[in-house]
Amino acid sequence: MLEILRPDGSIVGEPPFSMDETKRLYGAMVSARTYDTKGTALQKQGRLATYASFEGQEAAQVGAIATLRHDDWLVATYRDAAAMWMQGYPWVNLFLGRTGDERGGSPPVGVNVLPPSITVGAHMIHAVGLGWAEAHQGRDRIAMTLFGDGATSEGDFHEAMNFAGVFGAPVVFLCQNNHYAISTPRHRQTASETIAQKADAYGIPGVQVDGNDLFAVATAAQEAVARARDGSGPTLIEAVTFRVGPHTTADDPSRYRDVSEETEWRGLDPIDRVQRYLESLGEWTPEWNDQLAESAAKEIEAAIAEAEAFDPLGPSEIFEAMFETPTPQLERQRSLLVGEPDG
Amino acid sequence: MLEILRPDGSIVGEPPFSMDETKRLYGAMVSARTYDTKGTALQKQGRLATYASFEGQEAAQVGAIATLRHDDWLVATYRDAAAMWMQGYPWVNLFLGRTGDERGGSPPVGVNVLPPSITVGAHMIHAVGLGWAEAHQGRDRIAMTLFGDGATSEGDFHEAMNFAGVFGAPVVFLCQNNHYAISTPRHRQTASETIAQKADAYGIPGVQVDGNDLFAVATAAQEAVARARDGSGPTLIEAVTFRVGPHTTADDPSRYRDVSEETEWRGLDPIDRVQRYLESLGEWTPEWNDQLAESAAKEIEAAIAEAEAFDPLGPSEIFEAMFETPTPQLERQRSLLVGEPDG
Amino acid sequence: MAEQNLAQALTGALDHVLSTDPGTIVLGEDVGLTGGVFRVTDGLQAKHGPERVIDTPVAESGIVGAAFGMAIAGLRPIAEIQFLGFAYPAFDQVVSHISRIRNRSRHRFTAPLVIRIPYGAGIGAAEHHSESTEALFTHTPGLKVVIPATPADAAGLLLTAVADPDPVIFLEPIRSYRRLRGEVGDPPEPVAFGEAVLRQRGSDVTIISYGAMVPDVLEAAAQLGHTGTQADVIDLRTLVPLDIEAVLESVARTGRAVIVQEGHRTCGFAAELAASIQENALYLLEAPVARVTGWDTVVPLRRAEHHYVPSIGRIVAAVESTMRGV
Amino acid sequence: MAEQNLAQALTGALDHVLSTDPGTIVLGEDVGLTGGVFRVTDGLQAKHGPERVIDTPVAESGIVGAAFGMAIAGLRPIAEIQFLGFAYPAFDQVVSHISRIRNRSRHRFTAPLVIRIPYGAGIGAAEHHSESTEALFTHTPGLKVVIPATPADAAGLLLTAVADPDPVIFLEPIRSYRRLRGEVGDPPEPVAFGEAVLRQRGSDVTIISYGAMVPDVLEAAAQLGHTGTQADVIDLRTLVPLDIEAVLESVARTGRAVIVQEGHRTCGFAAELAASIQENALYLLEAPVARVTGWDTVVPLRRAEHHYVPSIGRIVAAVESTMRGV
Ligand SMILES: Cc1ncc(C[n+]2csc(CCOP(=O)(O)OP(=O)(O)O)c2C)c(N)n1
Ligand SMILES: Cc1ncc(C[n+]2csc(CCOP(=O)(O)OP(=O)(O)O)c2C)c(N)n1
Ligand SMILES: [Mg+2]
Ligand SMILES: [Mg+2]
Repeated sequence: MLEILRPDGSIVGEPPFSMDETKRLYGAMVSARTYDTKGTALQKQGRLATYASFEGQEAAQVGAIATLRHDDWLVATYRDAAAMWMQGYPWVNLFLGRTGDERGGSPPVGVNVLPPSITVGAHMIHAVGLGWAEAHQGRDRIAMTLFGDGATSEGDFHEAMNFAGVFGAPVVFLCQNNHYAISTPRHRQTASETIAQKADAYGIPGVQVDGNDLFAVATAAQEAVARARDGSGPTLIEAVTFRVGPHTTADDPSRYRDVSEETEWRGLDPIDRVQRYLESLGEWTPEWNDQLAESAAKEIEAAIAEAEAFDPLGPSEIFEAMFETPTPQLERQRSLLVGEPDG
Repeated sequence: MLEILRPDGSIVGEPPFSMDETKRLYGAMVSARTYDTKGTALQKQGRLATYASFEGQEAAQVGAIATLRHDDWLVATYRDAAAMWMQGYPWVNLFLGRTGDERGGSPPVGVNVLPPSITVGAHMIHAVGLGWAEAHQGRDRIAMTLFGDGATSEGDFHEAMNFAGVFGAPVVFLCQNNHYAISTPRHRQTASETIAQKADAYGIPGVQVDGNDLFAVATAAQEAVARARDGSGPTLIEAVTFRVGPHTTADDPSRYRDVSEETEWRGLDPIDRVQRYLESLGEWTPEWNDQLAESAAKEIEAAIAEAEAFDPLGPSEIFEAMFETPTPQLERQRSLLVGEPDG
Repeated sequence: MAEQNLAQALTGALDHVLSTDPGTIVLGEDVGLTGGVFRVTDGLQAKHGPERVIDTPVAESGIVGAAFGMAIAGLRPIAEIQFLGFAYPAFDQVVSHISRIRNRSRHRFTAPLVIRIPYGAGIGAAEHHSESTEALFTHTPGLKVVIPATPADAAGLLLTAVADPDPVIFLEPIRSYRRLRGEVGDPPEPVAFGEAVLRQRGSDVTIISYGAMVPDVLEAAAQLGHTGTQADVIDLRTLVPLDIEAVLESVARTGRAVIVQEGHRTCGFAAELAASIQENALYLLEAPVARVTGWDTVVPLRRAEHHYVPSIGRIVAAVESTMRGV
Repeated sequence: MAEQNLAQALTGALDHVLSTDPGTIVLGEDVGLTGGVFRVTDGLQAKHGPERVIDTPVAESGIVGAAFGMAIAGLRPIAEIQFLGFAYPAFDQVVSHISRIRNRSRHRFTAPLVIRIPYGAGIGAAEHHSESTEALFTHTPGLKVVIPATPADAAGLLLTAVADPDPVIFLEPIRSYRRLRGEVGDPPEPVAFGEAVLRQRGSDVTIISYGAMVPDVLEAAAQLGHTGTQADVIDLRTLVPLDIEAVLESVARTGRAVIVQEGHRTCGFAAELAASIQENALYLLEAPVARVTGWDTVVPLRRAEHHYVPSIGRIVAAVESTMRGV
């Protein structure tokens, strides 16, 4: 398992980022944590549908995306808001989606990030198609896809990995092994010792990294991105991390695991770790941190306000995006619903 | 790759069978080849629907099944008639199925062999369920499933292997890597070097054997069956062989491969190999061979006659096996078709 | 008899079958330790053990395909899929194998199993959590399709499903899980397949529905009653087999039919019913058979899903125009 | 204009789009080297190269899921599934993602792709090779569903499908591939979606069908003509969008409708048509709308499949009883 930044903030090997970049990514993780905390809080107030916290997984998401180019594709899940935001998906869209509004799925043009995948497993092959099509069209954009340990059990994971292997698609598969799929622990998900080793079944390189280690994740991702970009094909990265919160706000982890497990992993928090590292180099102060937290909070509050200012979709609008041009049948149904005379 | 019986008939290591058993299995391969040749011939006469020859794969099928107990489960494909027959599925059912008659799918009670799988990939998980249920009920029957190299690309292969690994199901996965899935060569099916290595992704032992070597296949299968039977879980065996004929009688291999490939593999014929071995020990004579061929031909002819004596299913009968008791809707449809007054 | 909500009624029925039939097993994602996302299997693993209430990997095709093998080998698997929107990865197993093995083997091998699936909108969940695509199953020969509306029916139909010699798709109305309460026997009384029930008697119009829509249909019928339109309300309970006799008997009395279904309109079950009613009773109809359905759209997310699910207002309006003969 | 069979017409149309639109690619099992199981893609890989006519591993979900990603990234994939019975493993990709990405992203991302699938019985093939389950797709919002009956329509509708901004399920009638010949333009003339065609004009009864059944319907109509019953024969060509106007216009003239569909009866497309016709034209009907369909059985194997597919005799009988008002 690749490790660079140890829990105590010390370093083995080479950090993949300059100090400026490291500090920027620390800030990003703080923003992500702010969003995440807010997400859980808003759900409790009934302002969001169920919310899936990624607390503890910030390094995996931020570290991986930091290695992408702004126009690369990202195909990720309901738990990957930090990653999506890093790749350009606005907080407002993320909030809007969680209020239960389809317009959350429509990021600005130029942001090559698909709306979050709610079904587990189906989306990895989409990344294969995206990357493949880019290469086919002579572009060097690559695709990264994020998924959980549970997703590796779905047949579509297998088909995606196999296609990527056969066609040498420029894709980075990043599995956040957060040890649980809802209540099912990693060792009941598959009998393979690691998830990384599954890559071998597809003739693809696989690497396991400490997923709470910003530098380890980024180092592995950098290499994988470079391979993809230069036409050397796909890579599977297993980032070993932990979902310290519940599966979603509807979940009660005490039904299936001991709180001590959570406590232990909280001790390995990915943000604290970077803080210790920066602090040891004199690059972290409480004031700077407060500043980051404050500006993150502002940004997040603004995004919430913007999202909540959207009027809900009206009855006509639910028919509008099924096709580029609604069929006569849909037009008729729309008329029935809004009470207009039938065309 | 495990090899015991070399193409020239010489032996490395220990044959897994007594001489009597070896001769019995030689006879079985002769019978299977007789059936296979007849299948292609009958199809050409229009007496069977498309036929899928297994020529060249007799050792893989006969060798594997020879290690099963008569009441073990077998779940195999359209190309595995030799295996199914070895496990008790009558020739007459196999022929009947190929004439296009559902009753081919109904082997005698006591024969624990499912009708051949026509869809590629879906059936392996059935074997997992079967084996799992046997263990659950405290019985020591195991399940074996046969499939091709192409089938390993389907998502269901992955889910089956993964379930077997997680639940330690008593299943033997036997992949006949015959180098082609219709026109697609093995190396375009997956980028993994071997199929056997895919087992590692599921924490399962995987072994590659010379699939044209009766003894190698049986040795690996014996071990896998023993593991399954004693509760040690599943095994994946890759039997490396070759489909020397067309995919089915509707296929024309000259569109996608050089005939030299076929010729080369014909030189590695699995039956010839056992013949050479037996001959070298003075156990094979042309007279004995003729006797085997003749009695096989008789048996096969009788099965054909029996199959062809079945009257086709009548209009009423197509409604009869959808449920134990047809629904009123089906009864009404039956009446409509046969012109009886509507009940 | 105890007053229970629909989820509790199901838990009780599952506990009953697990207790009385050693061949039954429950399997699915998170059904064991945590008792399922809707807690329908709550406590069953603790009571019956992890060999009989089995937490599986996240793989719907695997769950259903393994259940198929288990059923052939003599068990009675009760598989759970977490939401109907996650059943599609298992669709091939259901359509190509589970529904067909009896015919393929001419009764020699059979797959008596139950697939329990929560369905329907109304809880403001994420995409894929609000499907009503029962028509995909009713269009597939060889499956029984059951959709209970009340706690007693949920329990009683589940017992019948588990005892049935053929595969049963058992769709559970999500928004009724906790909303509806009712008396449930202990043990529950089995409810036969293919027997619709008249939930309200009236002579002016026949309203036909099932599952999650039934409470709303009854509410609409009550409102209509106040304005003088008395409706027969039929709850089908099972779509396959279908009690078309009950429907035709009622339509013969009322001359009018309105079908209420949450699923998409085109080729939904309401289309089948409308087609069948006019086939059998055209000359008795005093108005076209009306359909009140979900639309041919994705079920909208939380903020707009009420535009999709047939509202009481839409049901009332459809009945009123049927009364006017249009 | 050249006389071609339906398979050749499709090959020509594919060649045309590959030649004129560099964004198009063809992918599927055995589509390249060997030209597909029905040789519809014959010669295309040799001409357009293995990067544009791609042989894939045996994995339907992978094919369709990859095509989805490709379409989003700007290509126009034309995926082939070998038989409709092998499309179910890809069902989740189609239902959960392909049909929905436009709505999910409010037009921001779209999946303009075509999935070509041979369908229907009549060649005595093995199980799973004879499906007519188009209703599974017509019940799924967000998909266009196209089923050509003639060589010219096959080519013309395929051009339109490839140009369409939304995903199209393109079902090809297996038993017409080589049986039917007809004039096809070079290049083929595009055929618009949502425009049914009147294949025969008559005033006594409207027969509605599509795809593989059309030749048999025309034969039945010819037989009926000899005995004095003149039928309007409507070939729908696309089920989504549906040209219901053409159907209603004809039924308004004839007062009688018979729908012929090979798919299973319950919740088939004929149910939708029957429901729609009586909704819109009840008071014009002089007889119940009749359905002639495949049954709610697995399509029987070779020796008995003729019991399943609507025969000319069954079509004629249904029209005759419709003429008698029953
Ligand atoms: C196809 C499908 N099946 C089931 C679900 C229900 N479900 C939602 S999240 C989840 C667990 C996924 O676990 P994992 O892949 O490890 O991701 P994590 O939630 O841990 O990030 C399940 C089973 C789903 N969304 N999609
Ligand atoms: C789900 C599915 N997809 C496609 C097919 C069509 N098909 C039949 S056999 C075959 C190739 C299978 O190759 P392999 O698994 O290697 O078995 P082999 O034919 O070589 O024995 C294909 C693609 C099918 N039967 N089922
Ligand atoms: Mg996880
Ligand atoms: Mg093969």
